[in-house]
Amino acid sequence: MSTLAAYATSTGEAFQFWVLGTVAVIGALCTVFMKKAVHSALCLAGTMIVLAVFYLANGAYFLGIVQIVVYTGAIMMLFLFVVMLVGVTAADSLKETIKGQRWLALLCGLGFAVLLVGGIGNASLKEFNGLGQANSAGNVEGLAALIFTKYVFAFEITGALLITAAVGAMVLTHRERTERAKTQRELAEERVREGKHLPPLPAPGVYARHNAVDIAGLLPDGTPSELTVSKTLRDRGQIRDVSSEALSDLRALEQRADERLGRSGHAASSTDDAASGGKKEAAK
Amino acid sequence: MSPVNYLYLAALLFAIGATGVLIRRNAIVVFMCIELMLNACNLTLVTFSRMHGNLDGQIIAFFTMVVAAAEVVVGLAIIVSLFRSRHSASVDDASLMKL
Amino acid sequence: MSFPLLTATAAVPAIGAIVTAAVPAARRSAAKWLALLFSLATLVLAVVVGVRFDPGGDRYQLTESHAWIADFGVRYELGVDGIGVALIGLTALLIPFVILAGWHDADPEETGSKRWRPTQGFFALILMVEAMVVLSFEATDVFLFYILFEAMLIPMYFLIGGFGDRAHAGSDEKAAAQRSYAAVKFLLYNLVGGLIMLAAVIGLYVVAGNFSLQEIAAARASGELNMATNTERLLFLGFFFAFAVKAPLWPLHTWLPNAMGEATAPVAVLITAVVDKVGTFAMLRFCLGLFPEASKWATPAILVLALISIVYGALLAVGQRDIKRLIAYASISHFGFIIMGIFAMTSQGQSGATLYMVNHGISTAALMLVAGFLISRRGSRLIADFGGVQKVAPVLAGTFLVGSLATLSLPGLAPFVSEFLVLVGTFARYPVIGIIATFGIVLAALYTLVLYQRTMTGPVKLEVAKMPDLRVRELVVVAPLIALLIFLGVYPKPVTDLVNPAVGHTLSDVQKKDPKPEVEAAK
Amino acid sequence: MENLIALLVAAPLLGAAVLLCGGRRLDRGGHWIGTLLAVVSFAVGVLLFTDMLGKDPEHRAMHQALFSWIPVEGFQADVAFQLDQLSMTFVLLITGVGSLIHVYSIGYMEHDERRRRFFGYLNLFLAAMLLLVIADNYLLLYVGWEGVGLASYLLIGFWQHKPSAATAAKKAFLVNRVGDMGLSIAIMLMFTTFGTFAFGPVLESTSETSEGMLTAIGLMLLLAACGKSAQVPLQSWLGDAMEGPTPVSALIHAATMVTAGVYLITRSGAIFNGAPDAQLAVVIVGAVTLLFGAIVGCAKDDIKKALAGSTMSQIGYMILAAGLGPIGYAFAIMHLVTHGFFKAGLFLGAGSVMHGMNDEVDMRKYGGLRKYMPVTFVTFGLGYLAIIGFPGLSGFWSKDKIIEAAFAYDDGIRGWIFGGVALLGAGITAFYMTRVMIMTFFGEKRWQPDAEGNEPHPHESPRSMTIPMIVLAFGSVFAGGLFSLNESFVKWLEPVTQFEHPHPVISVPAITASTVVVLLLGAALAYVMYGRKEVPVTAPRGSLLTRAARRDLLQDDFNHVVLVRGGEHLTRSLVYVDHTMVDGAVNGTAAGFGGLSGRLRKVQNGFARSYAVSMFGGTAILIAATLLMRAV
Repeated sequence: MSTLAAYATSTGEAFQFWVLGTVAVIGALCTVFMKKAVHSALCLAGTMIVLAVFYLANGAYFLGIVQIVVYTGAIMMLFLFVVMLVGVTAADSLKETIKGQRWLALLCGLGFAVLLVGGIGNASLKEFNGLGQANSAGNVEGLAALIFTKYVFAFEITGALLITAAVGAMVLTHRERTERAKTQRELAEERVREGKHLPPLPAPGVYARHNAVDIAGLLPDGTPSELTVSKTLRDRGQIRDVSSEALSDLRALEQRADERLGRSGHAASSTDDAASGGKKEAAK
Repeated sequence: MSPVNYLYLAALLFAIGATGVLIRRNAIVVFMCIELMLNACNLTLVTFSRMHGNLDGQIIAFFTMVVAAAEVVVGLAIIVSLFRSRHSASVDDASLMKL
Repeated sequence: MSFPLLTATAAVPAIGAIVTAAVPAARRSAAKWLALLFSLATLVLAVVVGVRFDPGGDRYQLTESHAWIADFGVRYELGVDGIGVALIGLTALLIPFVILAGWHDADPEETGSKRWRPTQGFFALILMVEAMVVLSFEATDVFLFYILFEAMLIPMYFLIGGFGDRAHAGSDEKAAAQRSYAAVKFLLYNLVGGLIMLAAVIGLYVVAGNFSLQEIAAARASGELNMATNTERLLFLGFFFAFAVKAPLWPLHTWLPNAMGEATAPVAVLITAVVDKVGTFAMLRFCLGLFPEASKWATPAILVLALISIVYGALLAVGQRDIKRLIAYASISHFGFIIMGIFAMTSQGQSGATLYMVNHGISTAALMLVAGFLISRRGSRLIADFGGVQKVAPVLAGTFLVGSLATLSLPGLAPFVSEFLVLVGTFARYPVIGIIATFGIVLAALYTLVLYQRTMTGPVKLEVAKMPDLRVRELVVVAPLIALLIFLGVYPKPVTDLVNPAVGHTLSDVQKKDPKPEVEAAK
Repeated sequence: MENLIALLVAAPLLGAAVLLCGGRRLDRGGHWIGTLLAVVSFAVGVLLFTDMLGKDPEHRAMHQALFSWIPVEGFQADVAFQLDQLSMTFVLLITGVGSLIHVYSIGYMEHDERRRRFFGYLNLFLAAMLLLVIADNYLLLYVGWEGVGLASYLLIGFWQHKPSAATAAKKAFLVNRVGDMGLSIAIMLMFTTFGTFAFGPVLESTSETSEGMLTAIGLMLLLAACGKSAQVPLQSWLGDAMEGPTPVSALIHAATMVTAGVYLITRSGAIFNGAPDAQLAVVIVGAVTLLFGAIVGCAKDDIKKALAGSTMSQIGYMILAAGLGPIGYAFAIMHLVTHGFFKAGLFLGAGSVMHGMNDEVDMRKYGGLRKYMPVTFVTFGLGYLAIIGFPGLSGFWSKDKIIEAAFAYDDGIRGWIFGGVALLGAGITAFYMTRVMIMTFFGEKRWQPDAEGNEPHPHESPRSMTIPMIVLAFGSVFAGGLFSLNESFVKWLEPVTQFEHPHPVISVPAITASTVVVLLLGAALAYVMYGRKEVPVTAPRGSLLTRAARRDLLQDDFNHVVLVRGGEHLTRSLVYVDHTMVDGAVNGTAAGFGGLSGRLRKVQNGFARSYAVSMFGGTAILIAATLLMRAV
């Protein structure tokens, strides 16, 4: 392993760099440009893993592992959880709302990249000495030695920081119920006062085939009713509208039934009352 | 190949992350981009530590990770509570800085 | 380490300001008495300074010097020459009268002001101004002076904007708007001037390496420090601009009429009789002291501007409809005389100019304060609203007349001496300018007498008929001022003896000699 | 003895201070204080006079230095007095006539509730006038010069409730200010030339400087004299000054103050002697004014204005004489003194007439008063004879000498011109004075009820008024003769003003004879015009000249159009300029900045991301900058 940390980089490493480097860049770009937050998260995870490999290649074995375990394993998963909680919002569209923002941003990014690269370029970093004897006693031991001697205070402080962060997260997310929960009576009175929905909200789903929560129930005229879907889904705009396909399925069903029974004359009429019957059910 | 390339890569990633921060409106994605930038920094640190042949760089990178973790926890908590209050995770919706 | 007399002179009013401001709201009237007390104490100290000062002695006396900002060589350095003593005396003398005259100007029950602790604030601010002005007359460190020069604006801003004249045309809102306009205008003009000066101050530091007036002047005299011509000129202009705004010199004068018109009479006196003097004083001490060559270079232009101020100010005074604005323009004309005297670079001119600062302070105070009493009685500042006051309030009219006569510099009253000295001093070197400036005395007669005629004489106007004559408090304010005007007009020797040596020093700074009379020259 | 000089000024000054600051409690006795102090001053004057007579003519000048007034490097102005024969003459005239007029005023101002202040002003005037004549340097003289201007301002405008009076007062002060400007410029010139302005050094070293400089100084002094002595072109204020109470007109605008110009020129004789051109200017001014005043005097129906015109013209005589140099100075002063007597007398007489006629001033509404106020008639008549130069009376002696001197200006055409003018003036004087006399005291009554409609009941004035008139009448009869006894007056003044005998272009007796003839002609003409036929109560339209003369020969109209209107337009436009241009420029810049900031505000759209962009861009620029610095 220590060869990897030698001051000359092997062709293998070079090869690895070029391949994985491209992957990393692509991952980063996808992170930025993927439409859905989930995809961005996944791409980012990929990039991070690549970086982990690079850490290893640079002789930072401990960090490499930590990177995989903590970052990719924990933090990214945390991201995913939040994505799940918050969901895919309207904000996900890449359509720019602020005039000229995107172009400015791209310009700045590009310029920044050029500058950094240029800066590194004309910094004289030609000769370098590997981690050979630094890692001689093993990378982890080396780090430990440093952390618990030279950087011990910083280390302690980071501990404090983590605790604070944890507490902070709790404080922020935990919601105290400030007012007493409303009794059923009060709710009912409120509803009457508002005069919107005296009866309970209608259930979602059309027929037995579609009773998924995200499918709006159909009104007698076949249009979907938002009311039948839970508020969260509505906010996320995740309502699936199946009214048309449901009706077409029904018609197809009727047709096949007629064919089998060989009656053709009053097929239309029967479809009608079938449809009407369907509507009746929907009305219930 | 010289390890300097790692630095170039890091720079590139950093720039991409920054651009993302500026472009995306979804707070979570913005956050991810910030993580990306942090990681880019870590990569440079690690590379430098290799170049100078001591471990301080790695230590710093390590601390960065810790801090990043803490920051993510708090940040995400903020996002969640934000979403609770205004049913959106768009950074533009919080445009209260206007006079 | 002897007793720091100069610091004390400035510290007493400063402490007074704090104490006055701290007076509890319940015992508001105590604030007035406290303020008066402290201002009188300052007067006593000023007199002590005048006594301890030896005109024949060194140039700067009673000096104090302590390190302040060591890194930049900024020192807390005080010292007075004769000119400084005279002006400190003037300031310390006028403030008690200002306070007395403004006795009721900040009473909420009279002004109906909803401001927080108006009375305490008013008098505290006045004392604060006094402290700063006095200290700026004492400062011999350019940086210290600059700080004071700028800090002065803060209390003045609040005095102008916060305690306006109740006698105004139009609605309260309109008046408030005009007042804040005037205050902001005052602030902006002086700030711009101050900032340009700041640039020059920094430049001076870069060139000279320290801020001490004496050291720099000495270095220049001994030739250790010689500035490039253009550098010196630029620095000079930087300083002069600030002082010209403060003084004010045409065409930087337009803030003065607004400020004096909108402020209460005592504050107007504070502006023109006390604060503006810092500008002319600084021209004499800093412009000439630090940049003699540049001063000589700029003299012709400045004299022309001063001349314009004299004539222009007088003509505009004739055209005014508002008593206080009229007095303001008259002051502009007088400041023209002062600046002309300073830059005539003759001992008569400069002694005259210094004397003029003192006399103008007293005469304007007298006229403006009486005008203030008049205005507060009628509730209007428009000349057209008065008429025949002389018949109902003879004493008021009489004092007003004396003030007017002083303003037109009638012989026997103080301003004549100074004005004539300035004219002679200017004439001796620049005859044409001197002669044109002499027209100013005719115009002065015109605007003052027209003012007196329109307000005091003629048939008694209905609104004026019930006007009461001067009250005791008001007499106590006016009588001493008039007495002083007459005394200094008949026997100005005390002041001239104080001033002459200092003027001699200034002239030696610029290496100018008085022109010899023809006959002696012939001999 | 010399230390008494200050007392001359101090006494009336004290009176003024006491009376003006004394307040109401002095209202009852105030006028006595004022009169007393005037008399004290007169007594001191007499004392000094006797003392002076005791010394030999060359060493009569007394000197008293009080204190150093304005001590400045290279500039010495002292408060010091010099009392020589010239000053002495004035002191006696001023205090003497002054005292008389104080007495007169006690009666005249009896019914005025502000009498105390009136006497205060009178005392102030005496003090200033005395200061003027006993000052030993020009600057101190200037103080007195403006002091009398102030006093005259206060007294002309004494009845301030009358707008006309207030305006007249202001006008008088302003016109005088123009003259004062001349004086102050003259003083500056002296300072730059001689390094001092004390009489002694200046007048002794005139020989050392160029004639051009002397001419300049002389002309400036002449300007001053014109202002104070109401000479063309600055004469316009004197007519309006008659708005003041009559005693004021008598004392200030006839006997003393208006003659200050003559004093100034005589005092500065040495300067004028060295500057013939200046002298010529003086003579011309005098000649022009003496005709001007005389013509104006002929046209006025207001008795006081008519007298004012004659004053103007008589002072014209004096100025003319003073311009003639050593041959004229003495006569100028002599005429000044005699004129002081009879003109004061005439004015007091006029005042007495008005007193009896409900303050009516229009002579066309008098007539036949001689029966009703005999004392006034007699004294006025004597004054009349004196002023027209009736042989034997004061005016004759002084005026005749001036005419001689005028003929002696040079033995060429100028002598003829100036002499002729002086002679003609004498004739016109006779004409208008006779006119006044006839219209007032002879003919039949043309009395009219005044504004309140109460008929006038002419009556002789109280004793306090008549006695001064009688005294002055004596003066106007005998003073001239007294002075001319073996040229005592000329000899008296000679040490100060020098004296040369004039050598007129024609023989002296011829001049005297022609003078008498001319004045008889003038008187006769007046008798024909006003004594023989009815005097209309409302003035006839009259000839063009008459109408012009009624309006002071259009001088006021000229002033009004050119100076007043022009000045108003100038100030208005300047006010506009100040508001729009000077102020506008500043406010304009302010507005500009306001607009700019308005634009910049749009950048702050409140979106965190766009702020982030600017931050990021800024960082990029910083990096670029650093890299560039490294590269360079």
